[in-house]
Amino acid sequence: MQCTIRSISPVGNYLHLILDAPEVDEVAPGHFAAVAVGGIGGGMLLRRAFSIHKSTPGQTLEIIFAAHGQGTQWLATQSAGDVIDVIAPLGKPFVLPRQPISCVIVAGGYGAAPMELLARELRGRGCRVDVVLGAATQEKLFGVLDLKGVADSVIVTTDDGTSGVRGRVTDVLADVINKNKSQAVYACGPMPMLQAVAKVSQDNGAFSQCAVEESMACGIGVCMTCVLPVIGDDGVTRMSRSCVDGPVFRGDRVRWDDVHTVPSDAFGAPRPGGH
Amino acid sequence: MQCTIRSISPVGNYLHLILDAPEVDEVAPGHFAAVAVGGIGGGMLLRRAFSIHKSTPGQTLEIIFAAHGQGTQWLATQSAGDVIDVIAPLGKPFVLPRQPISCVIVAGGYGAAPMELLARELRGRGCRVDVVLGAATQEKLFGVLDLKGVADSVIVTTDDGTSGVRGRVTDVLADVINKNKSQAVYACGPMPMLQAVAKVSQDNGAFSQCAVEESMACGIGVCMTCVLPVIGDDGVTRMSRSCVDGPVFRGDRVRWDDVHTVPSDAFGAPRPGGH
Amino acid sequence: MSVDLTTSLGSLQLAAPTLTASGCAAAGKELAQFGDVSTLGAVVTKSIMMAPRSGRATPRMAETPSGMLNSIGLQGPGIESFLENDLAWLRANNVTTIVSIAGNNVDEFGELARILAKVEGVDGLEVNISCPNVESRGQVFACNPVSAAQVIETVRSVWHSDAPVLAKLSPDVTDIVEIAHSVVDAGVDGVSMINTLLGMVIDVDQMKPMLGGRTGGLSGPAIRPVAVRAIYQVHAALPHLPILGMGGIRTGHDALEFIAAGASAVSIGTVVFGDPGAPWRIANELGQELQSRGYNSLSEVVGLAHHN
Amino acid sequence: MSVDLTTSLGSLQLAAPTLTASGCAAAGKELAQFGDVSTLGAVVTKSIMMAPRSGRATPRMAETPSGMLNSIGLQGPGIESFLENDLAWLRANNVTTIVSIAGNNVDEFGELARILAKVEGVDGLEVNISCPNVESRGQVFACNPVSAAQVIETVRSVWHSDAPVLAKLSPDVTDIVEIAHSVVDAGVDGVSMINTLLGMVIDVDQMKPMLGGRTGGLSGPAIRPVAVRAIYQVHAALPHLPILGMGGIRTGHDALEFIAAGASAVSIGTVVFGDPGAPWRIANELGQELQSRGYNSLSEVVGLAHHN
Ligand SMILES: Cc1cc2nc3c(=O)[nH]c(=O)nc-3n(C[C@H](O)[C@H](O)[C@H](O)COP(=O)(O)OP(=O)(O)OC[C@H]3O[C@@H](n4cnc5c(N)ncnc54)[C@H](O)[C@@H]3O)c2cc1C
Ligand SMILES: Cc1cc2nc3c(=O)[nH]c(=O)nc-3n(C[C@H](O)[C@H](O)[C@H](O)COP(=O)(O)OP(=O)(O)OC[C@H]3O[C@@H](n4cnc5c(N)ncnc54)[C@H](O)[C@@H]3O)c2cc1C
Ligand SMILES: Cc1cc2nc3c(=O)[nH]c(=O)nc-3n(C[C@H](O)[C@H](O)[C@H](O)COP(=O)(O)O)c2cc1C
Ligand SMILES: Cc1cc2nc3c(=O)[nH]c(=O)nc-3n(C[C@H](O)[C@H](O)[C@H](O)COP(=O)(O)O)c2cc1C
Ligand code: FES
Ligand code: FES
Repeated sequence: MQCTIRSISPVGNYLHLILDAPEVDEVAPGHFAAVAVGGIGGGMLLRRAFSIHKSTPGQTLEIIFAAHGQGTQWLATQSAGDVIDVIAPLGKPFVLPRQPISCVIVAGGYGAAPMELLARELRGRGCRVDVVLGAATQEKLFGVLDLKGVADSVIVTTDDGTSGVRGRVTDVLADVINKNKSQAVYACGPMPMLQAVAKVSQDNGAFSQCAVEESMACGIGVCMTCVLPVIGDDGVTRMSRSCVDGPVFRGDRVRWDDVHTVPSDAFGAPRPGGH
Repeated sequence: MQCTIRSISPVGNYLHLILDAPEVDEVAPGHFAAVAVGGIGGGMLLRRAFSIHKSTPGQTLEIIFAAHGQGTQWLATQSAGDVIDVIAPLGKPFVLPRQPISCVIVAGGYGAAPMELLARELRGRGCRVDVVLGAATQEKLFGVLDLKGVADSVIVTTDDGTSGVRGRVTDVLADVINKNKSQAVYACGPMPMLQAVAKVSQDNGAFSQCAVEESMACGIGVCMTCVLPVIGDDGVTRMSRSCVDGPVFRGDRVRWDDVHTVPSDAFGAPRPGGH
Repeated sequence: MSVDLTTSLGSLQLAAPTLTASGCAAAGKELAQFGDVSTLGAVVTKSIMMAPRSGRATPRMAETPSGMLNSIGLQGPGIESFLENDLAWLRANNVTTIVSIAGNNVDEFGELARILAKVEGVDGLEVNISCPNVESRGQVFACNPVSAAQVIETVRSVWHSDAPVLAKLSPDVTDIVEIAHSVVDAGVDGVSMINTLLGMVIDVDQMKPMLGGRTGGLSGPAIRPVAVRAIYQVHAALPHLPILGMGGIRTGHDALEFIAAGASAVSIGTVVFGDPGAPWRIANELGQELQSRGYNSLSEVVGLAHHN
Repeated sequence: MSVDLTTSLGSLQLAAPTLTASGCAAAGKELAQFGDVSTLGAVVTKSIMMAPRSGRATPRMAETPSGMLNSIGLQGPGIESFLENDLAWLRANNVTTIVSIAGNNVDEFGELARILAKVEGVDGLEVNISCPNVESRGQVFACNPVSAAQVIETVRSVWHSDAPVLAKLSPDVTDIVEIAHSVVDAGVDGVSMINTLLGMVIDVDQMKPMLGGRTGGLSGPAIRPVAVRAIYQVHAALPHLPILGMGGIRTGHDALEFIAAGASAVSIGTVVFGDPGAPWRIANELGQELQSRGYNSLSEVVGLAHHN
């Protein structure tokens, strides 16, 4: 889908991209968009994946991104009126509760991008929503004000103490869960954060859903690059594709310690003596 | 050299690019500029060569180009304020006469780009300057009005007759030479045109200089891709580099029929029975 | 008048000239949201092995200039599940299907061929000999004319089907024509070329190879000139051998290069990752490229660059 | 405190880690307008042959995705003129010089080495065995361990100089480690790798190969993962063998990959065409990459990716 850029503007250390996207209908929180980068004669074949920040069905799509490596640096040089190629929405979004339960949203850095949308959905279902946002430093926080406008409470943490509580999101998470009797935790951010969030949630009796970030080549389930070990309903660990089976997984199902490896008990794992 | 684009605007089928080029001093007619294309993460390694159309020393550099393949198409998407990387001036320019002789300038399509500058130099030396400009069709003509402002006469030819005389530049060249007793012919354009111009000039007693267009990888004399068979002062044919030994060569020294081959009498040519 | 884009690989007639490359479209299902998979020349499935296989540790890919490295390690469900789920889906959707097989040793290739020869819906077999031979110090079958031929002979001996058998060749050899000759002598109906080139990217922060599998396969437009050269060489040596060409095809213009070099059809691989509609787009573009040059059919162009 | 970027190739001490790649900087003179050539690790000259040589017909190049093909065909003035003009200029300008030689047959390599062993100003010899052997049906010397070793033995037997002899290896082989072993056994002091990969582009308008020489050598960032892999493999097998690495290096970050894989120094080739100042820029960038990671010297990083 060819999307014209409506605007691209800095927010803290990130860029906020608003795209014309007449072909995109409903987007659920946790869906991602895959953006082609590099333009004419470009040497970058693979799309870049970004959580969808917001969307107006049939009209716009928004993402928040960090100019990081070559592809996102290229994206940062684009301006209003330029046209980029986008596939969206992709992936399995967060699963929303049927009951009006008490929820916590936890996000690190640009992991907050999809969380305003999620908070609105949860509130729309009558859920209580408490938010914990963290980042290394103030400029890398995203969405604090927006989430304050939706959530029942927002706590901010930064590693360097430049905003909110000095420390990590997981330093405050247990308290938030216990204080609000939260039953579900929704998380998006770096993998080590997700691992810690999943553990704290479980330790405190809450169910967690984590949107993981694995390097993806295709984003549509055909290449098998984006896998991580996830335990299925049958108790068997499979190398699951984060692009189509995720990016949202149950926190208690991801084998966090074994990410980037193939656990020896995984389905189809090499056996001693060869395959 | 990083050059900011001042403006990029269409002229007929071409684009006129004006660059800030504070580092460029004197430019002589026939010099070329080598422009890097593709930008961040780009897959195009090689620069594109363009005749320098005009320059204001220490200030600007101008080129006229056709959006043709991938690199020039990319260049066409750039806009004022964008920064491109340029090496200039390169190559050996046209050799100017010491005497105020009668000259003809012949150009095909964007081959006219360097010719206004040349015409001014020649007029500045007291030369008579007659011009023949040709193209396949009217939109592919360049520089007609500008050259009319400088030259003693301008004749236009188009293959399809949409402007001026229907036909080729060489259909009128002999007449121009004879009428004006021209001693020197300066030419720039497609190789077949140059070949014909060189012949007509020689047949009519004029000395010709032709700016050739050979595919170049480096543009600075290190790679040996841009060669063509040229007869030296010693009568020996060598595979000469058009980027540093040219792009301007004497029309009577280029072995036009043998371009794209290695003539068997060229210096270092394969001998029967191996090298 | 539109150009006739039908073609064939040995006895297999193809309604369209573009196929998916093995490992770049899984078993076709995921592409269905981007186009009608039954209108492709064929789906070439991800190489299937006897047993389920988890593949290698991640990271499994690294983007490289105009290309990528992958070290998937043939993750797959094993032949049984493949027949039940993947092949069943392909049959139900009328998809022309070329099944790619890979074995750890010669016998496994034979076993897979024996099983596949008996089932419906297998329109062709692509034998991926570009995988390591665990019995021969991990050397890749396709890198040795003898082991390449052994695999093909074994497959051929149990392949009681009319569907063509293609050998998938690796470019990582001194003389690809020698390998082509050996698999032809062993009885293949055609060859698929090229598989990926062995490559490596180093993560200089962690100071170790970036991929979990250390080395990986280089694919994409970066390797296209190597693919065209290999196809040109093999077609020159074996002009009647059907070739399924692949390696960095991005546009119809690229596809035309492969056809002119000697391929009868092309597979689209890595480019699908960036543009899932590419197999259909490229077929259209190829039609236009042929038409604008005044050709009436794809078949008249196969190998044409050898005649000028 | 700045990083120590000095390095060595066998007995040759290099003041800087970046060299020019053979054929990509002529004999250095043309680069002088872009930087001080004497501050480069060395200039590796365009491969010189005994006789003057016109090279191949044009077109001699085709741009490809993140790379290019060339079929220059070793155009050059012959050894006599080279000594008189090119080497004289290099000496006069205090340029560390590695002379690359190429022969049509084994004897010619010996002849060239005999001549060069006697002259001043040759700091190293790079033996380009990646050219066709006219005595052996045009097969490239470097594609066969026996002919590769023959060339090196012949060169070695007349090389009465302390300057190191490097063999330039081709990646177009099934097993590059085997070739490396054979040239080491024949007496090289180090290897340069990689030369270009054989490739082809077809001009689909003229329906024939685009290059005058039909096939050409693929270079540039497109091939970088192949180069890194080859260097990694050879360093793993022969950890004490000095390696001059090349193949698509564009930045200091790329150069660091090569060093980490096992190269002691790097040559900058194709990238010079787009950025003539690249050899100097990349040396600077390499220093910064090392510094930002806390290393004090280049030498401590050579081969480091093998230890993690
Ligand atoms: C589901 C999902 C959602 C994401 N949401 C966001 C977001 O909202 N905002 C944001 O800034 N970033 C997000 N990311 C990360 C973003 O995709 C990477 O930062 C980006 O791909 C890096 O590209 P590059 O051009 O900067 O780096 P390069 O180094 O040029 O990338 C090279 C290749 O590696 C892949 N890659 C590199 N880093 C990552 C990474 N961290 N995660 C995944 N792939 C990577 C790239 O996609 C590309 O294929 C998300 C990633 C995933 C998987
Ligand atoms: C000395 C000189 C002066 C020139 N002056 C002008 C000018 O004033 N205006 C203008 O529009 N064009 C000019 N050209 C031609 C211009 O360089 C090519 O049109 C351009 O390089 C094509 O690039 P592309 O990206 O469109 O094509 P691509 O097909 O992407 O080019 C691929 C490669 O081939 C080379 N190449 C392709 N076509 C040509 C060609 N015709 N000549 C040389 N190299 C080619 C490119 O430089 C590039 O390296 C000049 C060429 C030379 C050598
Ligand atoms: C992620 C990935 C997985 C692949 N898996 C297989 C495979 O299972 N079997 C196989 O024969 N080839 C496999 N290939 C190779 C492709 O089929 C193809 O031969 C190669 O990538 C070159 O084509 P391309 O440049 O168009 O991708 C794979 C390639 C990629 C990129
Ligand atoms: C135009 C050109 C000419 C070359 N000529 C030679 C040569 O004469 N001798 C040689 O050993 N290698 C030659 N090479 C190969 C390079 O030295 C280098 O090994 C190869 O291009 C890979 O490095 P790169 O990708 O940085 O260019 C040439 C390469 C190019 C592009
Ligand atoms: S990214 Fe290709 S399967 Fe997930
Ligand atoms: S373009 Fe490289 S020598 Fe002329």
